[in-house]
Amino acid sequence: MLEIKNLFCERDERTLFEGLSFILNQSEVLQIEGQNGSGKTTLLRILCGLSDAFEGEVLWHGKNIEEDRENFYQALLYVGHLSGVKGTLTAEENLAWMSQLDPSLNQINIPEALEKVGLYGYEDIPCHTLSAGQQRRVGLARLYLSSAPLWILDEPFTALDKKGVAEKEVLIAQHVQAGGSIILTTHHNLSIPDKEVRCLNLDDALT
Amino acid sequence: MNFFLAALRRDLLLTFRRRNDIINPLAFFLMVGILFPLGVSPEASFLSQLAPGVIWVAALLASLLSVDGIFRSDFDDGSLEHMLVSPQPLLLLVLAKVTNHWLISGFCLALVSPILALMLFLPSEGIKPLIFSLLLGTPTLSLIGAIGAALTVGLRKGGILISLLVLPLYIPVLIFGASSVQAGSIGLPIQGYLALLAAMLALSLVLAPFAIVAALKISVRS
Amino acid sequence: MGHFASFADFLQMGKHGLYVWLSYGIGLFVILYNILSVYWDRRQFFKQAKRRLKRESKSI
Amino acid sequence: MKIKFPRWFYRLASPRWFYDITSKLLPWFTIIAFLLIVIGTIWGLVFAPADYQQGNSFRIIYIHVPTAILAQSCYMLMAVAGAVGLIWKIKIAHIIAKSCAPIGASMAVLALVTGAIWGKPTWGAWWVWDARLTSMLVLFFLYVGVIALTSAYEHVASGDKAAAVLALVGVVNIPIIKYSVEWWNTLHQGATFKITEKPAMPPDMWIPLLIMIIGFYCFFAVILMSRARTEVLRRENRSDWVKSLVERY
Repeated sequence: MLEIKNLFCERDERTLFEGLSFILNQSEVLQIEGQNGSGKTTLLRILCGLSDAFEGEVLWHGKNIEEDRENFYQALLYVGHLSGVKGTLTAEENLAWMSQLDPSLNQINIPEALEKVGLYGYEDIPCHTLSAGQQRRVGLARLYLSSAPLWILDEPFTALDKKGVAEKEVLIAQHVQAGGSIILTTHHNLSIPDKEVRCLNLDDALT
Repeated sequence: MNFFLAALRRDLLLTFRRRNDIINPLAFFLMVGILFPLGVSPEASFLSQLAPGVIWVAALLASLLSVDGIFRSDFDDGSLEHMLVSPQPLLLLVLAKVTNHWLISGFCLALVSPILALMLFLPSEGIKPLIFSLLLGTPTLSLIGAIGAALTVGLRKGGILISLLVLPLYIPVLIFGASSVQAGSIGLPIQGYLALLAAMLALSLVLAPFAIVAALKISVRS
Repeated sequence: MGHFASFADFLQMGKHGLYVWLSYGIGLFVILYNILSVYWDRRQFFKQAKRRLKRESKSI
Repeated sequence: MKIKFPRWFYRLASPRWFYDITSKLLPWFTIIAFLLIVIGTIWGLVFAPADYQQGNSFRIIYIHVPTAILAQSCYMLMAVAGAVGLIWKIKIAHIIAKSCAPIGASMAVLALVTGAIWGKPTWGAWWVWDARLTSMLVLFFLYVGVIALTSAYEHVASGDKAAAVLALVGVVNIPIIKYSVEWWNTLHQGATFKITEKPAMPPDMWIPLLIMIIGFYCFFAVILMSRARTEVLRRENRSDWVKSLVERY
């Protein structure tokens, strides 16, 4: 599905990775590992087309993601460091807008998704009154709405408690079972039920 | 089209939740206009000559003042990233944002401009040209300003830089806008000026969104 | 001497000596500035690059 | 956007090739620029006849006009180079665009200052809102904007692209600005006689002007190439050929 060819990237005169190639298949979970500053976030941003400071190619179903922009983004759900949650909008309004932006999010399930991330009863409160962790969870509620086959998640488990993490792991397992694939970074030890997690260590990618 | 409306609705909602965004440009517009009689001369005949230019300059500055905010908060909280990884056409999204900016700056300014016109003794024949020229000219200002905003949104000191980038490009609009009011207030026909303002609006409407999208991509990807 | 009767005439340029010579002087200044800025820029690059090479060879 | 270019085109895009070819070209351009400017200056200052209306102050034309033309064409070049860089992702085009900006700005300043100095004996004031001077002033601000934007970006590649977009926007606007300023000018002051528009100059006047224009273009080429060369070195400073160059310096 997602194919990375010969990726080269340097930042601040430091080579982050060189000749990096891999293929992400259907029903696969790929965890990107590496020390702080090893370029995990940069790599994820490149894969999403949010960075062009690289050489090489990112292909989605054999087509360059720049050229096949619409199809690729239709299939992509990206959760980055920044939640994209507006403080002046309520949780419900935020998610409604996100589902306008990304038609693969199912708008009907918004109340249900908010309940699942533990924000039941907070639907119509402006998000700036929520705590940072709660705001992040508003963004994560997208995972419950999404039917996109490819998830790219950057540190999705920060600001989650143990129970929350376990729930997300179940969610990831379901997504993979349904034929989706996931690339993620996390400091957390992943344990996905019935699924082996492939790892890619960026510290090794440097030769 | 549906998406354009949805995006516009969201932006309007955001603006109305923070009323300052609407009031600030208007207050600024009136304040700048008031500074002139205080700073130069309160004499009616003199002010009425100055009025077209002063009102237009004040409107231009008020529009510029708020243009930096078009993308800033979306950039800071990550909404802009969401927009870039969305399959929806960015051009429509950008147009919605510019429309929102115009509604809270140019459109409102045109509506309150008669107040300033009265205070600066603009001849009453000039008021209609003033409103029309502002309505036709300020969307161009918003479009050009949005290019500057998109180019500087990723920079920490973008706010100061943006006026340097954008003001030279505002000059034609200022010239034709102020001239139309001047012509109108001495009873000359103004259709020609308005046609030129409309032509500039058409041109910027066609070209500016592409520049804005390109600039936003550069800003987010850097 | 060309258009002028004498060297003093030439310096005077009718009544416009000040303006003409000021223009040419500033013109010369801008030209020299352009040349020198290229030179300074280049020298600065080599200085920095040298220092960098030294630093890198030490650290290895 | 995928166009196949002949091979030489891609070689042109290689910074090292640019560095090598310009080191061969530079001496020639330097000599020609020097000769032309010296000849043009002497001809213009000494041998050209004085203007029957403006007298000797007319000789300022030999700096004013070449720099004004250069300031404008430099902006065009910057925008075209920026567009090439944006579309085909050619590094050297961005380098050239970046090197254009300060030269163009200095030329605009020179045109403005000489215009103002020329204005004093002609109009009796150092500054007149003449259409040409005004649009040159705007052009100068456009340059300042491009320079400021490029340097505001910490990430070089993004700064290049942002500056290219701004230069392109400016290039669309320049004719509009020029036209509107001219129009505004005729609206506000009666037909004054223009600084540079002269009915049929005698050859003794325009030949040195032509020489100066060509000379300034060559000078521009020299400075542009030299600036771009340093920029190439700065950006390729990790490559072996630059390292060996530095060691030999």
